[in-house]
Amino acid sequence: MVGRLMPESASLQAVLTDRIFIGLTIASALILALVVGLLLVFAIRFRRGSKADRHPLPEIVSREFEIGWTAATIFLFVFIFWWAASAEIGAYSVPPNAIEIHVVAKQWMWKVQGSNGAREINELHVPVNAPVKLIMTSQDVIHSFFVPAFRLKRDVLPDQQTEAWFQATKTGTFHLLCTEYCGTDHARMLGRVIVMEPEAYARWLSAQPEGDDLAHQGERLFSERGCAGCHAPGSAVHAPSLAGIWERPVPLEGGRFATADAAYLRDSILQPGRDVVAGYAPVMPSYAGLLDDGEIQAITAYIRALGSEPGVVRALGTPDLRSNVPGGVRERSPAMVPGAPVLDQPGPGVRP
Amino acid sequence: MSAKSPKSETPKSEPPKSETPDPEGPGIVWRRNLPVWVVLMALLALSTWAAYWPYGRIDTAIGFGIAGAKTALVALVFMQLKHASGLVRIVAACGLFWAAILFTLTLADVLSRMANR
Amino acid sequence: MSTTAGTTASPTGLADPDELDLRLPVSYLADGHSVRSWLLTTDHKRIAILYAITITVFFFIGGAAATLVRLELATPEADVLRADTYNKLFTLHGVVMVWFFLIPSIPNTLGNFLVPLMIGARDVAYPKLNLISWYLNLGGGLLAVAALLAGGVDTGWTFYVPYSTVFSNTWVSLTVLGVFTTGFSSIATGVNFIGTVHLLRAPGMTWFRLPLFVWAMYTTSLMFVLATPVLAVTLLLVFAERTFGLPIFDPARGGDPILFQHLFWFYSHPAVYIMVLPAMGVVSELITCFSRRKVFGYTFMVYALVAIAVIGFFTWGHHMFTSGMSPYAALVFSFLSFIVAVPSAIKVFNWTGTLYRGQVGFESPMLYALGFVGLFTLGGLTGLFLASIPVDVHVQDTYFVVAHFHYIMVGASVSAYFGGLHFWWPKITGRTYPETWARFAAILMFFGFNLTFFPQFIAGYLGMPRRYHVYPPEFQIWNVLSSAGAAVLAAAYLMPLGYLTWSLLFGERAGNNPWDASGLEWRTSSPPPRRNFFGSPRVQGGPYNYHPEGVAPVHDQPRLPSRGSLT
Amino acid sequence: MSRVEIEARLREPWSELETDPGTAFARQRDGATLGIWIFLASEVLFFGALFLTYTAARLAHPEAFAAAGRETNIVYGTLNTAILLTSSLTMAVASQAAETGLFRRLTLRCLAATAALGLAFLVVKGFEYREDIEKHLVPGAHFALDRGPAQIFFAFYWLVTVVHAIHLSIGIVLVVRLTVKGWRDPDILAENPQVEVTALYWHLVDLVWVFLYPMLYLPGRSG
Repeated sequence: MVGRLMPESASLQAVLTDRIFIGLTIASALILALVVGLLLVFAIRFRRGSKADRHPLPEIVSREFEIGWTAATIFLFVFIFWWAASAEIGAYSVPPNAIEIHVVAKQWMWKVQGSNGAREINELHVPVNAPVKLIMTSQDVIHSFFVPAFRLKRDVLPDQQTEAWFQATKTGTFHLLCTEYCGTDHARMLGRVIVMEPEAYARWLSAQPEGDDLAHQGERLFSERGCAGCHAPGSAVHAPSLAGIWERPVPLEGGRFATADAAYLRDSILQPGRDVVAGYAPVMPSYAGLLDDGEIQAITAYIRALGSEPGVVRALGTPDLRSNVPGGVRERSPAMVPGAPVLDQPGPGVRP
Repeated sequence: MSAKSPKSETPKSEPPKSETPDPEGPGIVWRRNLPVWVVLMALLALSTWAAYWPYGRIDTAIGFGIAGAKTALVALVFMQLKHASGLVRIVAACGLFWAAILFTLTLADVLSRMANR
Repeated sequence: MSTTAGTTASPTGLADPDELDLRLPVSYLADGHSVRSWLLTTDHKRIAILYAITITVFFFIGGAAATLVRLELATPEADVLRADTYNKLFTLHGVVMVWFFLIPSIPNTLGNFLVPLMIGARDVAYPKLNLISWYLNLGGGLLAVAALLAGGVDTGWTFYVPYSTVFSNTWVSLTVLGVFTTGFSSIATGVNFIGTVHLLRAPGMTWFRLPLFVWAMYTTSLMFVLATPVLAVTLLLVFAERTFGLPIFDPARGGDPILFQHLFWFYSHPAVYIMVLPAMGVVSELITCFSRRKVFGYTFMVYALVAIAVIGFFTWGHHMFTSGMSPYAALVFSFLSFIVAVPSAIKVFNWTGTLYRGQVGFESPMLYALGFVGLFTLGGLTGLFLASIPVDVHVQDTYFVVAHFHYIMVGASVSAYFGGLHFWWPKITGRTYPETWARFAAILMFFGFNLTFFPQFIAGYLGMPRRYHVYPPEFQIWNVLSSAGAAVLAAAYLMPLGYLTWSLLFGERAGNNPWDASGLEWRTSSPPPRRNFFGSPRVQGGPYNYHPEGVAPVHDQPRLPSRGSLT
Repeated sequence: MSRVEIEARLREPWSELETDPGTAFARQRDGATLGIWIFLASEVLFFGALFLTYTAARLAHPEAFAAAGRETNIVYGTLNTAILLTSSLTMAVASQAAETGLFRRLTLRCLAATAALGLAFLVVKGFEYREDIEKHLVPGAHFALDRGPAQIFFAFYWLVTVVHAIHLSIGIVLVVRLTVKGWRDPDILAENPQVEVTALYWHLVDLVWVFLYPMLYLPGRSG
């Protein structure tokens, strides 16, 4: 009748978190037992009219007790802090070969897209024992990506990117829940994370509809939306070439430098006048409102796929793309990456 | 109210003052506050001028430094914090200290997030 | 006993009405019966009664919302309420219970009544400001009720941006205005208490002779004055963004929703200490009186109160570990959240130590106090879970957090409020209440509470998110237990309403000091006269001069005949 | 001072202190000073939180705030700062004069000057608002500058200047009230704690503007 008392432990982080949780539960149970026990013993032994010895405690004894349990409490709490903090710091950096999944949360649904192009709604297929990095953004309000079995939770912010990672250790289907209140159907914004054996995952992947992967999509958008008109190698317009600039410093007007990473590319797409490359006129039109975050992520993946070696001219249409994880991901802490992908439709008007 | 002798005596707590105004007249009050006002005006002019210097970030720092100096002047002299009771000075300090808590810990997050871009 | 200058020489510090055949002054309740005399009073005791009425009304509004929420959660599907109604109900429960019941509950009722009495003053330092505070609270309350009647608000009591500013089309602006107004009522009370404790203490009442209840009110006022303005600004920004379209937190135009969370939690974490510190003050009074002993380690208890009030301002980040805040700032906040738990632990050990070698009685106030210590310990310990980042990442925004803060706010703070209400009831109303009913209600409340909220810890760690009206079926067993507990708790809360009202009309008259307690408030008649004391009290000793051998407390003040009977 | 006057001037908690009127007056004055200073501490937090929103937004969008800062009219800003600093001078003189209880005419004249300077500030602010509206500096659909975050600067500009103007108007009402009372009853202002309370509140409103000036008018001037 009584369901399980502990949630399934299906990820590396789950084991760590459960260990701290159990440790804290035991410590708390002991302290609670001590306090409640003393309360009951004292209350009964020294109840009004009982014949227990009651002459007052010497002042010095009570002062030593005080210093004693104050120091003990401070030591215990700082120890628990160290234990929890070290577990947290250990889990900071994303393993380098993590599979990148782009998650876009929208009022009351999850849109998931793997870097290899597999698009899913409210579902996420991942291979077991493989680190998976989630790059998440929201199109409207704050949501929160919560998989209880993985002890994983990270808020998904509008117009900002947050990152999180997990490594599943058990196959099976696990709940995906939204845990930041996001409106009427917050309670129905559920999803499933399906962890599969590597072969089953590969078979599932190949069975996906021939939605090409992110970089190819980005390349198609690159020409459709007119970026190629200026930035393609053979174009007449004097615009900076985007081949081989990924993760490399770009000289800007006024002598500053900026690293051409995802955030820089997004800002340049949405606010071209912000960081103009040195030696070029700020003539690029702003794409704010014309490209949604999925498309911006696709174009970013395409530019990354153009590699980081300067001067390598990539003919359009045949970028050699490694099928699995494009480019090494720079060691980066799962901090939030402020940058502002724009809503695909103009923000709803102000309510009463 | 306790019964008091009907004769009204001047209840000034300090030694009873003579009725005639202080021989120096109101000058004493002006002599205490006017120079502070002059310094404040000078600081205002300085901060306006400093805004046009081409040193970038330092201008902002100078602008707010001068604002801080003006605040200190007004608080100490005009608001008579200099010879106010210790309690009042602690209350004023608490206001600043708690505002500092809010600023430091929030900016600790905001700045470390920006540094991690 | 030196006589005070100016008063007719009287052998005791306090004029003894019978000896000097002075006409016994009328009690504050009988000092004018017109509605005007109540609505325009500047008597701190009457304002306390006015506050008691408003918070009782709001307590039952919030309680009704809670019952409906628990009713809905008994089944995994939306059988009772639709999504929108449920969202509006839990928001109403949050807003009303936090701002219109819990925050004013002890400081503005028991505090207003007792602080001047306990320090031997005639009234608070700024009596008119005290009345303004009640009207601000009433105004804010009416605005919130207006928003409720107009259609309710569905943003949660936290008003998180951008849902509250851009996406919610419910009555957010009106509710925000209501809470904004009530905020100034808290600031007014804070200013009043700090002024009173600093300036109006009776001769001889030094800082370290103050009862711990007065210390609790003082430290709470510190937080009232320094935290509430930031809430006022946060709500003003939300109101400005919704009404005038000023893009302050609007992410589409470069705003940062996390900045809102910083501003909101900078107030709201001290707010949870505003709710629990007064309860600690009440419990210190109850435990010392009913175990007939001085409090264990008085100075440590005082420094613990001050430490909680000050360090409480540093720890708000633990509400935002998963919000995308920078992980380095998260570590800082995690460490500070562990440190703030230390003073609370010290207080729990000291309460337990006070029982040692005492004469422990089990009247209903003591049952509430013992319940407080137990439930506060569990609530405080689960706070450690939430301070450690990996565990908090898992349990944030789940029912584990809901259980944690209900253990502190309902288990600890509301029990202490009821304990204080029963303990000072004879002094406030001059009547005694039926003790057996009260004991039964206290015990029922303790078990009803645990049955309601302990299962939520388990559901929370299993991963059931908060603010869900439909949930995966595997959580149902815990929710059914919790809903059952809620029914018992509701019954336990209705009982005092019954027998306390009965005692108002038919309760037999109470003496000056029915509990033989040692506070200054017990040195005057029950209910006290408009001017609180007959003469001007002088204080010789510390606050809790009880003696365990069952001897009545040493009287540094002469005993006063209670009304009508010479005891 | 006659018994009637003592009755009138000593407020409730202080009138029952059973001490001689001298100490009762002193304690009433201490009560007033302590009370207003505690309220000023809460106001520091109130405006501190507003300044924090400005600081965080400016750190996130430095160039947008610089561009927006250039749009504000520095002449009006500087003039207003000068006006408020002068009003702080006249208020301080009025308060210190009233404290000595001797210079009745000086107190009245300075109070009137303070109120006049306060009104002057509001008038200059009105002109500035009119000019801002003409330059479409109001955040919304047809906002003048193209940069998104510049709207945040002006959102903050409008909000904080209006809140400050409200605080200033309350100050002006208080000063006018004192001036009228002082005009009618010759020695009501002598050693009256209300003058010091109003003065302290006025100085706070001035200090808020002292910080608003470098926030709203000085960014982005260095071209």
